[in-house]
Amino acid sequence: MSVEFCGIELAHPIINASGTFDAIAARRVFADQLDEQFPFAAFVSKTVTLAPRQGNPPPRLWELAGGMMNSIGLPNKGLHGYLAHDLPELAALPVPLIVNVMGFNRDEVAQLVRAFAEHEAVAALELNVSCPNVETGLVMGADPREVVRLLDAIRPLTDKPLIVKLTPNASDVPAVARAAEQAGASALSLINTIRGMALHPRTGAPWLGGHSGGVSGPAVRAVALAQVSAVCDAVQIPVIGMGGVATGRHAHELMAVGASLVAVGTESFRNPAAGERIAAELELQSPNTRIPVRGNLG
Amino acid sequence: MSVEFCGIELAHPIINASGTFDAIAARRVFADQLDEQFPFAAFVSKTVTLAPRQGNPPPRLWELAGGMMNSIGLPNKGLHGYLAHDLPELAALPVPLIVNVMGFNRDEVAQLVRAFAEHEAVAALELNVSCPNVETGLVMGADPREVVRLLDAIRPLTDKPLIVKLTPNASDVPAVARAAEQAGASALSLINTIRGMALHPRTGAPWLGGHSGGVSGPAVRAVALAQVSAVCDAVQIPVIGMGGVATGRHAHELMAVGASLVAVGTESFRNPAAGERIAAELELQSPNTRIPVRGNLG
Amino acid sequence: MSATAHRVTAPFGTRPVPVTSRQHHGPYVVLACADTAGPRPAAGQFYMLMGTRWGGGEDERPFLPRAFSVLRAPAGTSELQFLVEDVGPGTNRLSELAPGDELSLLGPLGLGYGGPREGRRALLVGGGVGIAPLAIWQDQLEGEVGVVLGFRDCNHAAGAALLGNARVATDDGSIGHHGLVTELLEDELDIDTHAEVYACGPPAMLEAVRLLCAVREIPAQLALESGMACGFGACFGCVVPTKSGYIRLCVDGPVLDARSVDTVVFAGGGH
Amino acid sequence: MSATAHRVTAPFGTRPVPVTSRQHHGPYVVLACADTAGPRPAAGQFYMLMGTRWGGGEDERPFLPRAFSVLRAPAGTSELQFLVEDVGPGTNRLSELAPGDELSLLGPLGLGYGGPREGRRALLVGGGVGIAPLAIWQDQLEGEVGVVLGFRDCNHAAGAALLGNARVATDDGSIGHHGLVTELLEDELDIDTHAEVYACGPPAMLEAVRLLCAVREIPAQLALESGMACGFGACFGCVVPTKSGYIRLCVDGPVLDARSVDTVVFAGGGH
Ligand SMILES: Cc1cc2nc3c(=O)[nH]c(=O)nc-3n(C[C@H](O)[C@H](O)[C@H](O)COP(=O)(O)OP(=O)(O)OC[C@H]3O[C@@H](n4cnc5c(N)ncnc54)[C@H](O)[C@@H]3O)c2cc1C
Ligand SMILES: Cc1cc2nc3c(=O)[nH]c(=O)nc-3n(C[C@H](O)[C@H](O)[C@H](O)COP(=O)(O)OP(=O)(O)OC[C@H]3O[C@@H](n4cnc5c(N)ncnc54)[C@H](O)[C@@H]3O)c2cc1C
Ligand SMILES: Cc1cc2nc3c(=O)[nH]c(=O)nc-3n(C[C@H](O)[C@H](O)[C@H](O)COP(=O)(O)O)c2cc1C
Ligand SMILES: Cc1cc2nc3c(=O)[nH]c(=O)nc-3n(C[C@H](O)[C@H](O)[C@H](O)COP(=O)(O)O)c2cc1C
Ligand code: FES
Ligand code: FES
Repeated sequence: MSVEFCGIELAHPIINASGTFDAIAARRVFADQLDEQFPFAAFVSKTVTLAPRQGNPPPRLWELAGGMMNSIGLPNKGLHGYLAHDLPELAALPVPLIVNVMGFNRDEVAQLVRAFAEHEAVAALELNVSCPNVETGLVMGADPREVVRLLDAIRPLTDKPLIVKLTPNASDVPAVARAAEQAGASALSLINTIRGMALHPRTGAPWLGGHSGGVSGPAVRAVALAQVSAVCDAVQIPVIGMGGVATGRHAHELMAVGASLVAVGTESFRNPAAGERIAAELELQSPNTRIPVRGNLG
Repeated sequence: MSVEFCGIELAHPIINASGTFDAIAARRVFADQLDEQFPFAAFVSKTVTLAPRQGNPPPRLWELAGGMMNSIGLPNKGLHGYLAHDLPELAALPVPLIVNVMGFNRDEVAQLVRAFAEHEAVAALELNVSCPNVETGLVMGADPREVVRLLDAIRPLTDKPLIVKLTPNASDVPAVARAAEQAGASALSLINTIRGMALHPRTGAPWLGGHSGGVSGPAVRAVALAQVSAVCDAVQIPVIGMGGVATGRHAHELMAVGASLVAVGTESFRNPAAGERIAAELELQSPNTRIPVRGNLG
Repeated sequence: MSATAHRVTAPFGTRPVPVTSRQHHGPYVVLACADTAGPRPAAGQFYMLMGTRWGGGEDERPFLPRAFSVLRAPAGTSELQFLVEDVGPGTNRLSELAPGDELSLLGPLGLGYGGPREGRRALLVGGGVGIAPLAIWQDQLEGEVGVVLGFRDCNHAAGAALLGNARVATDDGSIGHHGLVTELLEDELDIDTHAEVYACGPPAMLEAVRLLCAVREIPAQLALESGMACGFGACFGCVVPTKSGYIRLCVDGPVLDARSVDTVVFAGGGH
Repeated sequence: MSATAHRVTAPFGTRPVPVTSRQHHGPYVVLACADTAGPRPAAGQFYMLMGTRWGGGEDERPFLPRAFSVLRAPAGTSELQFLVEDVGPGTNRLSELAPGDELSLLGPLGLGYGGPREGRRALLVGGGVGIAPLAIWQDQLEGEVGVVLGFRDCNHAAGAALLGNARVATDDGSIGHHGLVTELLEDELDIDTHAEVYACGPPAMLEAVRLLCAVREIPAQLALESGMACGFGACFGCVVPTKSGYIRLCVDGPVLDARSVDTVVFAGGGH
């Protein structure tokens, strides 16, 4: 099942979703077994921002019907901390590294992209555009024009594949996808979490420290499939599908509607080795099921 | 717990969500017990369109983690069939009647509103704007300008309360809500179902006869709470909250973020008397939990 | 449906009932419960069932209740019996229930069978788990009744013991007639044409019964299946195509007059 | 944590293990299973547990696995014991497991207790279900160990039997000392100051222990709780505030040196 994605060789089509697997922490917990049985064909880092962030105050988690909600708030060591501490460790993983970055304005994104452009260990960059542009107030990924402006600024900065990660909280996700394609995105990934909220069972105040959060897991799978399908119909560039994938059949379904790779997020929390199982199950999927017809493996 | 909503007296704040309870069919199944134990404080009809519709081909249902997806396709007898056959029966219900209407362009909506304006049995109208305007291609409820144009055309046609039912599949639901309020909506209701898709487990083809469908039930509850909260913060007019409500606590939470009434949909499928139970549970909710502070009971 | 089709109305709302027994018949489970609050159902009616341990199975399902024909409702008792074949997360959970467990139940629902017209001989035709509504119907019918049942194999044919005097066909010939149940039906109709056919089973079987009866101009009442969310007409999800358009199977069926449909094989119907 | 804090690494991936026994101690359930594939854990480490019948409870939960300190891991066996208090849908499902049922398990996880420094006397302080990690610690510690445990009432105090030589306090005085467990702790410290305190229990109790030890300058290792999704550092959901910022309790705890935190009472922590 080895696949090529934007020129990167991968052993199979299953990767992790950004922010749902910390390979460095996992090495402390599982020691050598992590590298020996690494469950993903590529490793996507948690979102890196320019400045370090401590993230949102707890509680950060809420469990719901068939899934969960988080308001982690993108804690990370910032660009320099990442380059100094994390990159060397992640470069030693047995799989290619995709770095997910986010900026609060175009200039921040440009700085991040420029910094990673020169690092050989970085196979591709994923742009998290699910945040408001602090200058315009618009969520970059919800507005086709914002995405075009962003890519116009950063596409020239690197030859590395640029994956734009779309937000599902938009009226017309395929329109954003088309705009990203036209502005030079190498690939797209979706869905990010869906905006939600929960109240403290006793006090009635917002439960999450971050007030609202993002829903993920099986509860969002049907929504993810609809959006991935619509986006794959709208663009020619490869698409990484994700949202609620827990089995090989789920992965296969995303590929059946056109995804080239599938990312596993929340299911890894139920089992860190889920990616490995899903890849194996995917390989066993009956050929009866419609298989991808798009020649979109970049 | 009796409440007033847009000038209508209601015994409690729990009503049904449009399209999830057919009082006429239920009378055939449960005979007199339905009227004797009617579970809702008002009855909202399934969406009525100008022309009769047979709805989407089966399958129309898909079950998912903590909920379901439907592509019913708004089957109904059309305006004249409804007026002739359904309205007299529904007028005899022990609770006020709210009629939900949808048009494929402004003129259709206007005809529907005009037709119901003169019927005393109709306490209020709910406008389902989750459909594309066939003239502009835009989903009326996803675009603030479309909503304003629609309300400009129909607000003058009736003195009855006009409830605008918002779609959750929009980048900025509070913006649509504000536009509706400014254009004269009497109240808002949300959320309608979230767009989703499922594939046939064996063939891989779209499962639903209507290709894509709408997700409802507990799986959408956190999303509903976030949107209801954001909309209540954005407007002064009353809001009917719905989405995944299965217990009195869930209803209470929607009211805690500002909803005046709460509608129960999918949970009625698990138990037709759910509305009654939820209303009773709501009444027992601990006063510790923050209670609605907005003077928005219309 | 014919004018004789029967609907017993249901108490409003689901009610908890205790499971009183579970018996295995080959791959099928007969689940009995004590429904003291409900009426005796008509043959062909169904109930929506839900266990207290619902959810968390394949794909985090089941979430909605599941439809089951009543298998038997012995007169003078409060017992209801259901026949369950484990085909997915809902039937799986139900198959695990044991005496003492609680079951949530809504019903009786839908329109049941109507009595044989013009003194016709009742001929019951069942396939697989579709034998369920025929058992209660046999209990209620007076006079001699023909029963022909089809199963995949000898193991599944254990279900035939739930009806009296059944002639059995199996796909693999491991017991009874080697072939289709409709071949046994033709046999019976060759003996006595003055019959009314009552059928329940997989779509392909029902379609064969429908065609056969249409050709021979024999009245037939078919109990269909479709995916259901509510069972009481609320969701409009269970429609099947008929000559007069889509009808909701839960309130206008599940028993349909064979002449009301063009086919019973359609997307989303049956197993 | 102190340099002595102990982490045994875990096999990668969850593994199914058979439940071998379930015993009730007042409101608590001791669940034992046979973990033949895993290592012996360090005291204070925890496992993420999930039953095979997960989901479908209150609010259609549980969905995620749940964290449990290991109560006991007898040397030379493959047995792991957990102490479960039924406080919600996850613990409810786990409390129902019986011998023969399957449990899915990940671990051992986190950093356990470090041994007493400078020849100090180990003083174990537990509250409610928080006694769990103290039992395995008592098993492993050499020499005389002080044990003071607090419970709501006599019924809950049944859990005290899981540790040896425990002095018990109850909120309602129905058994043992009528008052707070920290009063017993003060007693013990009055007798012997050269102690190292090992505590686990509700936030308010831990905070009282922390303050008391801070004032008396007694080293204390506190086992905290926080909501966890993964247990292995993947989700960043389980953070607790420390003097050096937020740390992930699942990988940098659950045992923390009392001096590393300003308080253990924070939103989203513990029961
Ligand atoms: C009126 C009536 C009477 C019935 N009587 C009986 C009876 O007496 N005994 C009996 O055993 N059965 C009976 N059935 C059928 C029974 O209701 C179904 O077998 C049951 O609903 C299956 O549920 P499940 O969760 O076990 O399987 P499911 O997984 O729900 O599978 C059933 C079928 O549904 C489809 N499916 C798969 N996944 C999904 C999904 N996510 N959402 C929706 N559909 C999906 C597939 O086609 C699958 O084959 C009856 C049905 C009706 C309508
Ligand atoms: C390291 C560690 C060790 C532990 N050791 C033990 C042990 O040995 N024995 C033991 O019994 N317990 C132990 N716990 C606690 C145990 O993990 C929890 O009691 C359990 O997770 C509760 O799950 P539940 O589904 O039963 O209850 P939940 O309903 O999850 O309730 C637990 C608390 O979570 C909050 N909550 C309510 N609803 C939600 C929701 N939807 N999403 C998120 N939070 C919600 C509330 O504050 C509630 O009080 C330990 C916890 C940790 C972190
Ligand atoms: C706890 C958690 C943290 C996440 N952090 C990030 C992140 O840092 N950057 C990002 O782009 N997406 C993040 N995501 C979103 C996931 O990458 C993924 O898009 C989403 O969870 C849907 O996939 P799933 O349903 O398989 O989890 C996070 C998701 C979760 C659950
Ligand atoms: C089967 C089904 C049919 C529906 N039909 C309609 C409809 O005709 N008109 C409408 O405005 N909303 C319709 N809805 C949406 C519901 O009114 C409600 O907005 C949504 O289901 C969320 O609430 P719930 O999670 O409680 O079901 C339908 C929902 C379902 C599940
Ligand atoms: S099952 Fe809901 S209308 Fe028939
Ligand atoms: S529980 Fe996920 S990082 Fe700690």
